[in-house]
Amino acid sequence: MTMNSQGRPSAAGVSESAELPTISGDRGLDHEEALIFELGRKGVTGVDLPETQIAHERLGGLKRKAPIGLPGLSEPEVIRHYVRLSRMNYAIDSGLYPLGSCTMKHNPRLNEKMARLPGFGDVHPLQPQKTVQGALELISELMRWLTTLTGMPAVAMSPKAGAHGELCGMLTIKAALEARGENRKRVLVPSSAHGTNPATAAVAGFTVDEVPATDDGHVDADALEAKLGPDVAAIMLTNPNTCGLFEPRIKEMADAVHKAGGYFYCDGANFNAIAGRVRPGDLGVDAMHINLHKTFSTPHGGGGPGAGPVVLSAALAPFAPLPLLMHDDNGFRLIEDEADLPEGAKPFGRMCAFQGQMGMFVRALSYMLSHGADGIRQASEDAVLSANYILASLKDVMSAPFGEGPCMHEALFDDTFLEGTGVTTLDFAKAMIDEGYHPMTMYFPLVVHGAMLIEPTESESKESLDRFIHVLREMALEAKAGKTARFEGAPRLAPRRRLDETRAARAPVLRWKPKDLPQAAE
Amino acid sequence: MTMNSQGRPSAAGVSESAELPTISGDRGLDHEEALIFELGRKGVTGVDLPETQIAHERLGGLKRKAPIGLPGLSEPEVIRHYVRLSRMNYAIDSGLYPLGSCTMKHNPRLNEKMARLPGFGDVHPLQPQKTVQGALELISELMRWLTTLTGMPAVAMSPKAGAHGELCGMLTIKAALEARGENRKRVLVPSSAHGTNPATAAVAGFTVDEVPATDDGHVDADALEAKLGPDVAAIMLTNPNTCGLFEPRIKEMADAVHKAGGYFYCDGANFNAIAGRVRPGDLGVDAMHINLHKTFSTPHGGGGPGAGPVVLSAALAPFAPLPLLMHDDNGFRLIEDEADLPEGAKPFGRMCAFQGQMGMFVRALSYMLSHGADGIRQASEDAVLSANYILASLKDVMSAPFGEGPCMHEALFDDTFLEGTGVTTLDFAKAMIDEGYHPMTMYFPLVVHGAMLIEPTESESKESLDRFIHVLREMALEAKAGKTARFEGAPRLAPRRRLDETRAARAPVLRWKPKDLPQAAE
Amino acid sequence: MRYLPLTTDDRATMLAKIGAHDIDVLFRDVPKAAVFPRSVFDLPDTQGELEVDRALSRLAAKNVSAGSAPFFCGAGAYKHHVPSAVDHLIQRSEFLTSYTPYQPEIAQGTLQYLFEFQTQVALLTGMDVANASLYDGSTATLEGVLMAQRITRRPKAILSGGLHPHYAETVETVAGLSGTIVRTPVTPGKAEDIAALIDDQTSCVVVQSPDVFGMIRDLRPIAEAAHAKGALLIAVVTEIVSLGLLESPGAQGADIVAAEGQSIGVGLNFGGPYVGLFATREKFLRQMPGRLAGETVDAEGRRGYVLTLSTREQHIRREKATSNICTNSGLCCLAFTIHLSLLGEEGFTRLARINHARACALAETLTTVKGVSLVTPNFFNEFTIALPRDAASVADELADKGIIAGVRASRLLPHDAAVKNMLIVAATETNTDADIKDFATALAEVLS
Amino acid sequence: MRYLPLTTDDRATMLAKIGAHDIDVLFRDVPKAAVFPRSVFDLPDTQGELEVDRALSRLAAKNVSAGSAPFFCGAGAYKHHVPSAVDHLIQRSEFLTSYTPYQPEIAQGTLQYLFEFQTQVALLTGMDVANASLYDGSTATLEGVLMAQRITRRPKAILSGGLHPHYAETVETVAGLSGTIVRTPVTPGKAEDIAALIDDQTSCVVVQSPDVFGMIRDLRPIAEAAHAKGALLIAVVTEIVSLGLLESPGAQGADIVAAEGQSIGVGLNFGGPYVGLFATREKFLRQMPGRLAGETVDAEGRRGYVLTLSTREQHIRREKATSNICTNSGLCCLAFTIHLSLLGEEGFTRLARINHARACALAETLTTVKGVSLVTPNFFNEFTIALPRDAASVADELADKGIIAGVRASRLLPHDAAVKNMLIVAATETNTDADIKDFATALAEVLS
Ligand SMILES: Cc1ncc(COP(=O)(O)O)c(C=O)c1O
Ligand SMILES: Cc1ncc(COP(=O)(O)O)c(C=O)c1O
Repeated sequence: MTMNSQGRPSAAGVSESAELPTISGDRGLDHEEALIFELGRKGVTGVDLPETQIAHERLGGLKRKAPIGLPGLSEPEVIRHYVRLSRMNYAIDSGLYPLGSCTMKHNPRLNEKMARLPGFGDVHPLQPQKTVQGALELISELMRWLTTLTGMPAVAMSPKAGAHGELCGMLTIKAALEARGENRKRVLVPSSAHGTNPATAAVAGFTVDEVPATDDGHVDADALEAKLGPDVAAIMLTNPNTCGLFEPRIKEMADAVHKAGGYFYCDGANFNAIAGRVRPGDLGVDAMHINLHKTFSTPHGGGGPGAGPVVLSAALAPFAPLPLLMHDDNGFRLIEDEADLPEGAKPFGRMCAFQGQMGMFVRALSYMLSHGADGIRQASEDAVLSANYILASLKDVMSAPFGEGPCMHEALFDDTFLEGTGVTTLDFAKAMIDEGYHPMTMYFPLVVHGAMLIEPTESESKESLDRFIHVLREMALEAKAGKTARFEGAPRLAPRRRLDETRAARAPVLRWKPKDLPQAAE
Repeated sequence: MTMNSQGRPSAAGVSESAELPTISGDRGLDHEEALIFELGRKGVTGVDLPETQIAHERLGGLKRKAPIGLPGLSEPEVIRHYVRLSRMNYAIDSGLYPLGSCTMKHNPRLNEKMARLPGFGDVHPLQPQKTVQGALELISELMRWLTTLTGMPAVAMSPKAGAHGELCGMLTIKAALEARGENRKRVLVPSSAHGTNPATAAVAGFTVDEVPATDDGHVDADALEAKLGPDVAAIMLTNPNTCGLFEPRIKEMADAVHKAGGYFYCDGANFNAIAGRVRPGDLGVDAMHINLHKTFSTPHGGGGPGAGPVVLSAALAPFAPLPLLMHDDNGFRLIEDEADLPEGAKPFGRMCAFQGQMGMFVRALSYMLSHGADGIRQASEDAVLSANYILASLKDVMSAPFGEGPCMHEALFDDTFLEGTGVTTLDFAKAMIDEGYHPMTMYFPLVVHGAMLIEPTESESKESLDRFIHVLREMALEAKAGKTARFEGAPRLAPRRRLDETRAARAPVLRWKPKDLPQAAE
Repeated sequence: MRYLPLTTDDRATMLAKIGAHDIDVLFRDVPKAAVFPRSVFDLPDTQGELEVDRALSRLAAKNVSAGSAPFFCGAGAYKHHVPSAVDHLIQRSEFLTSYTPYQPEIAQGTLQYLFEFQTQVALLTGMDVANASLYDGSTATLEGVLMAQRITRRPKAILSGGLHPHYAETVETVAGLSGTIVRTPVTPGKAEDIAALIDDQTSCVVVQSPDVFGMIRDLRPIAEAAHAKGALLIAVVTEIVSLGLLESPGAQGADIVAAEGQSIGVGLNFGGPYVGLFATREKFLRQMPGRLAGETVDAEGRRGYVLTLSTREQHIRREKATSNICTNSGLCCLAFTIHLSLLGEEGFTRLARINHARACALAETLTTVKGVSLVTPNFFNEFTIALPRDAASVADELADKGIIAGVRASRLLPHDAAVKNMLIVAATETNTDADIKDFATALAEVLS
Repeated sequence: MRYLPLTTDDRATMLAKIGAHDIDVLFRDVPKAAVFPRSVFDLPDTQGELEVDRALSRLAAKNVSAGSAPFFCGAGAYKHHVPSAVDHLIQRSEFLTSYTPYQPEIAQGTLQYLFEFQTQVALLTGMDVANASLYDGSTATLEGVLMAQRITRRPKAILSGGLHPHYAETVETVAGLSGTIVRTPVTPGKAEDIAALIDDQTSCVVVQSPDVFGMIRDLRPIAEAAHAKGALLIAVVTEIVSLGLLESPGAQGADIVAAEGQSIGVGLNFGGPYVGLFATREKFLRQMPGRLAGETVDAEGRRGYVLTLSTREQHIRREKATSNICTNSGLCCLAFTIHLSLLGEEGFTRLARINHARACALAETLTTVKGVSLVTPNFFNEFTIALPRDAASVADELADKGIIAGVRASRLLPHDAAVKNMLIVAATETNTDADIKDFATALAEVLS
């Protein structure tokens, strides 16, 4: 019976062999939940709409013939479905979320409220521009914050996430090179880089040349400089880098690439370590995306949406894509077309329809106004302080490959301390789930074996950090002492135990299909 | 260590003896949570307000001397605290909530949105009336719906919940009697009545005379009629009654009390069975409160707020309390004072400050407009149908004391079927928690031994009812078969096991006190 | 209908299982005369969200919301800024759509916040214990008087003339049934001599501070006088924010505190729902009305919370209960406790100082207008001014100029000719300097 | 600062534990020249909620929101009513504040809704598989072209002139780097002859239906022509509601469908965030860009979901990935899938019919205005009208009269003199009869 285990053998309760399985398969407040396609049925809807007669359809003979196959559910069922699903998720709002590189900081509710003001949430991208002056002013104000905080003269607002910002930046570089009549193809990317960096370089039509890391977790500046040449379009560095370290030779590398006629693209995913303290413009950066969904707290929303505005140096600014935002006596104006360009502008094209992630812009500006310049600086300092506190508190029991120096906003560990214990990085991370924590980022960056990258962010209290440290210390000590029970097959206390990813990839089931239709209950 | 067990011995993990306790005390997505007083500290706040200098304080020498003692928490901590607490609660949105007498139906989110429109949520009760005409019009429209649905000529809107409505109704009756120069003291209340009925009668200065129930779950009409006399002010009946039955002799009892010079107060808590099908006015009712938080779906909110408007017969209408709402050429007007009264009005006084639960009025009207008269009728029918379906599906394995006839919107069972099993009503109910269900109402009404009152409401799909029935059947069969394991000490799978209520009452701890202050972590 | 999950087929199957050929069979006990056809209702049928949203938004748009104008109404309800986290959190399904926590094992969320709420209320008021809320400040005051009558077994209650008239009327309506209610005459801005009225039949004295005119009252001499005669002092607070700056009623000798908690977390709502705060001394605990959350342990010794001392309540004690209240202000308690948790000591006391500062600035500015004088020398965030003519018409004319100027005293005390020209004016953190200036300018215009 | 939990004491204790005497020590690797003092910023300091709320509300109030006026803009973004349950649910903390579901054991909520979302998209488009979203319709179209180039190893892509110009520009910008992009000339209201342009270097043909002018295009002959030459047909849909009434692209032979999902659940948002829908045939699965949720079982055999086939993605494949996308439109997928779950088959098809009916009514009404003619004979909920003069000025004058009349074609095609007088007009379930009447009346006035 019950829909909860349709199509699959139910094993509710099996996880706790000493216990009686429940009849329902549910367990207290933890409900199993079937797919909407298994729950729905004909003749029900969660939206009341009148039946309409259309005297003369104008569909050009292309009227749909077959039903779509969508399930029918009433509103109460829909609400319950998603509430139950939500309860299977971990979230910042329920606990520390130390995913390195992801900046899972507090998402203020004020920002949600502001983004929903009808004057922002309910305006159309192509309304007459005189009816959206407030929206344009908001974007302009956000641009001011972004350029001021980064010390860069310009910013392209349309990119929809970090990777999209990378693409925008690399295309700007491409356009600048073309304007110089050069067709440089090679882009230097450190081995520690996030996957989007090489992927983006490839999409933009560049070839990727990998730069190794030094033993202390930095980009090998010497190797990088050695690779520079007349075919190098750009270097793509992350700073602070993905090992959580500030690149001490950053300025030197910037100068070198400039000298070699290339540009410096900086991955700004880790801006949260330095916002308000360091201006990338002062480091020689030519282009850098800013993940508003990291540093400026627009919610990650289970995977998106984000926004990735790209700040640009004076050399690159003219090549920023359309649309451009201008201000003159008549107010704000979007320049959407080549014909209309201001002096000197040579946009490389367009990144997407319309003018960017307005919903995220509102949230980010709300965050900035709330923090103020002082608060942003304090937030960065607290983020760095918290990561160093974790590093200092754990480095004796876990292994920190670059553990001596201070780190930036994330603390990197490797799996040396687990050597010979039989416990893997994965086991260790999954055991954290049982302890009520989301695991840290695992196996990234690739330059470190069994990497565990912990980014606490500035949103945790010291008490919360202390509890986290205590749990991780005890876990590490247990593992080393050969007490591996809690690691084997962990998690045991989550809504699911480890999932079979191989099976998922081998014979992919990527959608529900009618053949899985449930038998009628009872 | 950890705050989760401060002041109390921690027993995390002990519940599943076969399992390793976690280090943190948390278990996967289930976090323990300390009190705000244990979490908070000095020097932190979740609200940024400027420090203000006041040149000349005008506090009459009564400035506070000592600190209040409130804990300081940042916004992220506050959010996490309440999100974690919420996750320890059962809710309509997460499952079937069959609490008899409580009408735990779907709470549409549209209603929440409407109540938050600034024109309703952000208006002051004493603004100039010309600036709140829309609010008054809304109340007037809701009054029209309530009087139309009940077939009563008038309604008093200010009562703040069911019990407050009862009081309003009984005071109206008192005023009507006084206007007749009578000082009747006795009120007849059935033994099956909800506790608020006798309690209200007492607050209103009446004495309560209990009327027994018949063996088939009705008010003993003969006994009631025998008790009538010149000192009887009113009868207070619930219809449909608390056994979930429509009183077949209701009209007869109404006529009898009227003949004896008394009034008929009807507890309208169960209006959800008959709204749109039966008008209480046609049954001889003189006053009836309507729990907007039951029939008209304003959320129960963990115990309130509610709203209990009282519909009144022509005989009682003149005595309705202040304020009154009038409409004339100048628009809507609140009459707040005796001096201003319309012809014939003799209000008995005032129930509370201002004019009632506007927030609930908006939600209730939103519900009514959404359903429409046809939808309200259908909802009542579905509520009754669902209860009867449960009754029909369970009466062979559980015991239904009045099981043969149809019931109204709730199905009543007693503990006969558990006799000799060693399982009590309480055990049975608590075992439902492990199955993912909120228990039904237990031990009410008092006229039935070990009562279990199940009200599914119209908000459940047939599939949901079938699953519920299946689980209850299996449980009943197991209990009868002597398989009592799941009942002993249930619940085992909830955030807490059974709580020691005796201890709570014997040495009451009703607030946190500084002496419980936690030791610093680690 | 979008809220109803049963299909026509489901209904037929279910009827078949029940053995009823028709839904009417289930309603067979309804007297024939009372079964009425659908057509007698003069009410519309089902409407979609869009239509309902339009209809209600149209009504909402006919009101002037507090946030849309310079706004100065108080007199028992105050416009404060509520942080957005509050409304987000109280809408969590598990809070919004749960019932009274009768099953504590799956209601620890509600029970713990009630326990925290009770603690906060006790701290603010300076009392030993607080309950899990009553309907609002007015009914809390009534319950206080009824409780005092029970404790002292005396019939008389003395209500200060500074008590909000709606509160006084609420008390009179119910507590007047079995007892005598004496309302002292009042001169706005002055403290009446209550002590003289207290006798050995007096159960309690009810004093509001700041009073309905905004005047801060010294409770200490009244507490002393009451206690000397064996009577209780019930302190009433309609602006709970005042306790961030003023001595608590507990510290001034109150035996019972009845307060309105609307200012923190709840919002204006045109008068309701609000949240009644109720606190008292430990020794009176068992006479307290309303629900109480208490700490205990579960079968495994883990700390947990339950509703307790329910032998005071109607569902156990029926006609002998301490009150008939059942449903209370649950979700408003939650809003209150979240807002107060956000504020904390620092935020709450700052908020109070800002409110006082705003009111001082407003008083100074308004009294520069010719013909306007300050009636209440001391106040927190609300005061009364005397105008050169009928306050009703002045407020009306100001409303036409887009200023919601306060509450005319005559609306609350229509029979008191002495207050005819008086306007009760409140200022909070939501009032800007511009608001204050606009008010003064408009007032000068109206009075010139 | 309200969002920062560390106290000054905490900071000192933590620094001590770290062994740093000052926070600056932790930033020691920053080149001295790049450390700048606080004072160089010309930016304000911390502000409270009330102040921020005021500042942003002031900006918001300067815009005319779609719900506040008769509103007829479409051209890639549509005003629809989103049920209130949607916004309530997507704000659940567990959805809003969670990351990409990389830890499936504690992200089943996200994974299951993505699986359901993928199924819904596949059903709507009539395709085998869909991914877990891309940024928006325009980038989905670009990804489609890149994918077709990968599959066919051919450089050329033919873009129908009816493709939204922003989409075409987005494709040109990136896919033009390594390939040739041919945009066919367009006459609004007519189908261009694409078949003739397809050759053996053609990777794909991209056709939008309804096209940017609202015209419904018959994809079948184009599919046939493309397939005959070994090219793929990429169908683009900017108004997903149209699929409630129109034959799916899958049924018409499309190989890839790229669509904008904004109409369902998401809202206008001045252009973003939106949600890119992307579906294709099973055989192209491994060339698909973006995340995919797939079904599997856990260690106890219970059904569960994971992100799968990630060997296509950048974090594994790096420069050889099928796309560089990482963050996608997660929460907008959720909004989409909830709204569509609420609608169901009945609601969604009804919604489509209402939209078409409204547009038909609008077209009939507007064409009664003198000088106005209908350009697009067939359409779903959007069509193009020709005006007797420059559409830009007409739209502008209508805006002054409070009517947001649609999108002038010249805004999208500034170089095409032929469309200068054309206005693209959309109608949805949110437009009332009164809106339509007001529009026609105002238009008649403006043109007279
Ligand atoms: C270092 C780094 N670079 C780039 C990205 C890509 O950003 P997005 O996911 O916003 O596209 C990420 C995010 O995961 C990242 O951590
Ligand atoms: C039958 C009955 N009467 C009266 C009441 C009291 O209503 P309220 O809780 O709204 O005061 C209730 C609610 O619990 C009830 O079930």
